[in-house]
Amino acid sequence: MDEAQGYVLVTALALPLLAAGVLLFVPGTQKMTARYFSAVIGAILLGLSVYVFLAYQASGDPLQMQLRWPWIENVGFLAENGISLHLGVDGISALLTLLTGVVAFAGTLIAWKLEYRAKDFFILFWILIAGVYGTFFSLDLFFFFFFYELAVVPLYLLIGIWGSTRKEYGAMKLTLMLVGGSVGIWIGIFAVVHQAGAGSFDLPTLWAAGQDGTITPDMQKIIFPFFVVGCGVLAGLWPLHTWSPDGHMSAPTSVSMVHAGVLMKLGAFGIIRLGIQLLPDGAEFWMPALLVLGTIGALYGAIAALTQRDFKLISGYSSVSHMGYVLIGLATLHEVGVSGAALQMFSHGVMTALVFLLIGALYDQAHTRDLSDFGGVAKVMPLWVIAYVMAGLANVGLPGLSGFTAEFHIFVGAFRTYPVFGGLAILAAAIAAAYMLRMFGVVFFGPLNPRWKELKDLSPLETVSAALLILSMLAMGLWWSPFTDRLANTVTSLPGVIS
Amino acid sequence: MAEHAWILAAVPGIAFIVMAAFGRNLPRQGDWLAVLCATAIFALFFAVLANFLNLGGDSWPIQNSIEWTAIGDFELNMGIAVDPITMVMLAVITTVALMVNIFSVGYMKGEPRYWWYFAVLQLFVASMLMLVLADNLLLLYVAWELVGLSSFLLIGHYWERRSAVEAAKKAFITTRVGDVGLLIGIILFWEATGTFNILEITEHVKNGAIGDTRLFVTMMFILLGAMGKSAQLPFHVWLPDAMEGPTPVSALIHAATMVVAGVYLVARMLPVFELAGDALTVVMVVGLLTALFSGVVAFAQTDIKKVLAYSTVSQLGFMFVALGAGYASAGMFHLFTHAFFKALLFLGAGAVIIGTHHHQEMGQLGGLWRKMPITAATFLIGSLALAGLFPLAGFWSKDEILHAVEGQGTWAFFLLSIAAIMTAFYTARLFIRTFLGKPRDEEVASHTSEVSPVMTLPLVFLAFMSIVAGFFIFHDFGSALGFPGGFSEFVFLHYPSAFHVDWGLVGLSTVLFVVGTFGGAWLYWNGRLDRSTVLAEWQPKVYEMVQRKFYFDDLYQFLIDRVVLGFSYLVSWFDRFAVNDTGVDGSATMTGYTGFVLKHLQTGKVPNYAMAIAVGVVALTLISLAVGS
Amino acid sequence: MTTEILWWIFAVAIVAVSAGVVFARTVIHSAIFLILSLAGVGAMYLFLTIEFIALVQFLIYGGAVTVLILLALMLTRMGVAGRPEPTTGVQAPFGALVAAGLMATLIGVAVATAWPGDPGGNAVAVSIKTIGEQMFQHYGAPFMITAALLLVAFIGAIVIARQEDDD
Amino acid sequence: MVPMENYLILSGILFSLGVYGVLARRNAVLVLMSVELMLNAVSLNFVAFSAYLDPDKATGIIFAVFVIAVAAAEVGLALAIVIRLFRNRSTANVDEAATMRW
Repeated sequence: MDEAQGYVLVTALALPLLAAGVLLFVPGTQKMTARYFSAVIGAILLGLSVYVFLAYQASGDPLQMQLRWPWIENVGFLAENGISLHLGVDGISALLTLLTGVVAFAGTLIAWKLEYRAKDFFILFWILIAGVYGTFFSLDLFFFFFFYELAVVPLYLLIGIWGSTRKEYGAMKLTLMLVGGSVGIWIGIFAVVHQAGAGSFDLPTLWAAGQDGTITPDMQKIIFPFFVVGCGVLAGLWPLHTWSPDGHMSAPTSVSMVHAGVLMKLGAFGIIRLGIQLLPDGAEFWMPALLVLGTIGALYGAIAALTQRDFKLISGYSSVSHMGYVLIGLATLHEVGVSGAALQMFSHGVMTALVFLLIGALYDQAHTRDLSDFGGVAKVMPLWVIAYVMAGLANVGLPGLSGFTAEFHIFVGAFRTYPVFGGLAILAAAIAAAYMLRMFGVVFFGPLNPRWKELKDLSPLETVSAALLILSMLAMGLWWSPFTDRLANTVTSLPGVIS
Repeated sequence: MAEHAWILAAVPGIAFIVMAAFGRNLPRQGDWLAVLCATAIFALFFAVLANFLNLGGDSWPIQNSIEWTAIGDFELNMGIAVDPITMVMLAVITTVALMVNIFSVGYMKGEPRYWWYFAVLQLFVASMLMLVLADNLLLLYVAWELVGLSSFLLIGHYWERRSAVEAAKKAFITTRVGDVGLLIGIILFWEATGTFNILEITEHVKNGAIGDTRLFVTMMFILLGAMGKSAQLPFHVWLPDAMEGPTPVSALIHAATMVVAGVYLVARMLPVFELAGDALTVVMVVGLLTALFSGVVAFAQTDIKKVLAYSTVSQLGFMFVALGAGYASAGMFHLFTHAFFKALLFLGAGAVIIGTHHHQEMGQLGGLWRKMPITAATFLIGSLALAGLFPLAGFWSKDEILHAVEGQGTWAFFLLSIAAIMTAFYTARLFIRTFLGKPRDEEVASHTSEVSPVMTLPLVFLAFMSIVAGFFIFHDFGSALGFPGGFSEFVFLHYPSAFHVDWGLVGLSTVLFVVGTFGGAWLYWNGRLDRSTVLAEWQPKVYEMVQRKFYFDDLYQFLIDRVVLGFSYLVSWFDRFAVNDTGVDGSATMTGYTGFVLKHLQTGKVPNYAMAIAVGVVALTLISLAVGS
Repeated sequence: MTTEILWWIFAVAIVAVSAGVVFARTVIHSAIFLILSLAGVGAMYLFLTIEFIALVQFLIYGGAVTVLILLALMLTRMGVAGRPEPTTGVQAPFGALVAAGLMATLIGVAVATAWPGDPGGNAVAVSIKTIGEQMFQHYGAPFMITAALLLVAFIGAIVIARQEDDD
Repeated sequence: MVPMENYLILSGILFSLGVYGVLARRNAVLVLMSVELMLNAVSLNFVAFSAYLDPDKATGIIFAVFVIAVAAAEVGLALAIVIRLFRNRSTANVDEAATMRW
């Protein structure tokens, strides 16, 4: 059964790559073919993701659906299982798999209206998605890094070619920062594999080495910052976050969705996989520092968002703020806090994807993102406003939407371990209300600016896409246990996580 | 039935979903569905009440909960707990909700987004019922936020008006600041006791689970939440502005139900407050200050809804004072009676607004008595109840509060008496200026007419309740209706106490009423303003201060504009220039510059390269020799 | 004994003409010195009793290469006489320094190293048969590849040096 | 009875002279000639080693043959380049051919 389910993971991983390969042979003029094809692939992936999430058993071994295809072993310094395509999911990656499925499908639908080189866009898009799935599924350090990079690299082209405002700058900055972070990870990977001395990149083997002290605590303390800074760049760790506002500002809509929705989570996921699980002693030593950075990020992002004038900058800073919550949750090393971090990854993923979708829908018509240009948009775009309000309220942490579920767990964990920082985090949530409502007031309400009389509401495709994301937010907000149950076992089995 | 009281919340919840999805397409935009829903929960309430009383005091509170989520040791249950305090709240909510729903059919006729208004109204009712039914603080917080959201949506109903949007925003953010405190308090409780269940928390605290200082701090955080929601000083600023919403909304949310959630919360947690050192004193001081402050500000308001709003803030202060004195029954009783007569007053104001075609400045009204007799009569009853005329509802509950405060030292009693005089004073002013005298604006008066029965009916019903609600305090009245006795024998903290009329206090209350009312009447009778402008002319600075609400709004505006936003600009600037331009782009520039410098090593001349190679060969050879030997 | 004296004479001569190659002011002189130097090295091979290599040296270097160099010199003559140009570049002093250092190193290494075998004795005559067997049996493939390389190089040289129509 | 060190020292001197020529002289043809000197020094070294230390296999001798062959190819190509350079730039000075830079 487990093995058979492993093939589901292989399928989810291979399908986007296959799609990219097939699209190569579709003529660039056949845009509709590329779109329909991509939509079908997206739908299948969504189905597979939902299956992975639902089929994940809340009880039993946290690692499920494992599958191992050896690649290189017993060569040179590599012993048995040296490098193997070892796939599997735990509670956290199951949740993030679901997130990827949802956001990728929504993004595909949004990319529908792209006219310029649509086929090429989808090729890169699917490569990126394959990288994301691969990172979540990989239980082998080599492939983990391989897929991590595979997800990052297409971004440069996606933003550089299809982006808007200062796209070269944004793309270049983003790519350089992320690749710079990868260097740190790469160094850390070699240090860990060397220290573990098992001649294997297999993650469970390495985890065991990290936990039984084969990788000495001193060494862990040295290696840990390499991983955390490397992954932290992608996770929007303050002060390495500045690619986020600019990157988001220049990225095309569906890339923003996938990027803010899913890619940023790769960073936080990396901190769990490589930091907490691989280097428990290092994690214990460094987590207070991460907590401080996370809290600064949460407050800083929220405060900076208060006075931004551009939609995307608000969302960019709000992402910094929310990813700050994720880091706080992880840094608590408390079972509820870490669960909260995982929930927040999902919550922020769908929420921010929705926000970028909506910003894109507006920008495509209005060609400006300056808040003060708008006013009374609710009159002409009611659906759009409702969706945006939902996203904003989730952002603010209103109960009944996913944001509250996640933030509540983070706060509880933080209060158990570092009450003062918990209080500061809650304060950031209050500031979030201020910047969200400010934007609502300026843009959605008030008298209608006659310049925007002609704005059209969400198209059917956008509506479907937005509805899917809102549904996800509501699901997590209203019914917690399917999510928390799946996380509980995994989180309690993480080394160093207290109750 | 009582253990399934959650149905009460479920019904309007479902109604909300249906109306939000299809309301626009239903016949009459679904207002009948709203009224039907309100009637259903009104009826269901009586079923619950009957069952509750049948089960008897030994089985209270009636609880029913399910496991919600669990992570390791962290378990969370969701459920309901029904006790007398809850029953009082249910009575208030269901009754006022029904009245307001009916009234709204008339009031909102022809307004934009008619269906949406009713849908959100149902959302509010559902969340408010959830709030009072919750057996744990987390569910309470969830409902707490949802009522805040409904309030936000309803205040901003006329979102084409900039002022409405601003008011909605202000309400949401101000209460949110309090909510931060509440959430911190809730988590601190969990931290100490490992549970969110209110009864279990109480037990744990009684067993000394939390140290003294810590408990006090926790209770202050909880109180912060209550103050935010109940618009206590210094969080009161949002409530007067919330009058931008449709008037029935003001009646339901900003007079009868949502704003008393803070009072409810304190009453609910009163056993814990009692153990928390000086926490109750803080509650009392906050209540007193609020009661006095808003009583004064109400003098200078000219908008009838604003007067009522400050009056509400003031009366909420009264309730806090009662709770601060440790008398849950007094506070809850005032909450109970106040809900009826204040809802009546607001609906009456709504009727005036409709009758005069959207005029609510007292300067343009006056003499409405003749044009709108039913409204005027019911408004008078409400005013008298508010001012505390024997034996209307407000009299008995205010009497209870004075009685409660009696034991707390003379200063509190004295100050509260002054607040009571002020209540009577501004109420008299409001009624006289609106309904008596000659019309000040003929234009307005000529269009004025009595409102339709769909609006007067709720007024009459509420007027009736304003008269009789006070009698619940009597043992015989309660027993006759099947209660264990009078109000304070039904709702109590430690032990039931039957009510006895204290004629001395009754006399004092009456004196307070008379002084206040006649003071107001003397100043404003017959539409004259000469006496009342004396103060303004005598001390213009003081008058302006009162009129500007003691500069609270200006102060907050300054804080937000200069301090908060200024800090935000600073952070944004720092992010752009220090972090991004200097840190990130700077390192890129450094790399580029290093390359610019180093590129000069690349001369393009072959001999130079050859030289480098030769030097390298020699150096490497020497090094390897040195290392080798 | 005679051999040794002869060897020393040749050695000094080779060093002298080689120095002439790099220090001579005119290129033609350098070229002539180079021919002498190459011939001297060929003589050294004879001292080592390896006539085959000596022969190769005379044929290829003494013949082909020097002819090529002389041709190149003729084709690249700086026409205008009297244009006084320095024959050495600016980095000549450093070059001398480095070369001197290198020389010291090489000689030091040559002297200081304890060589295996019998470096003190006479050079052993290597028969041409051995060379032939080694070259065509053991190193057959590299030999052919070298042939191909030469072919390619000369074709390349032709292509590069060819007078194009448009210049 | 010439010891092997003598050959090595001679080869070292030749090589160093060649290096000096490459580094110091401006004329491209002369640089080439210096390179030839260096190659000769190396060949001499190989042959000396072969003759003294490893006469049975003659590896050094074979190597010298290859060196000579490659040197011939190199001279041919290099001179072609020099001629080309001279034709394009009217100079055979190596330090004037400096386009291979930023």
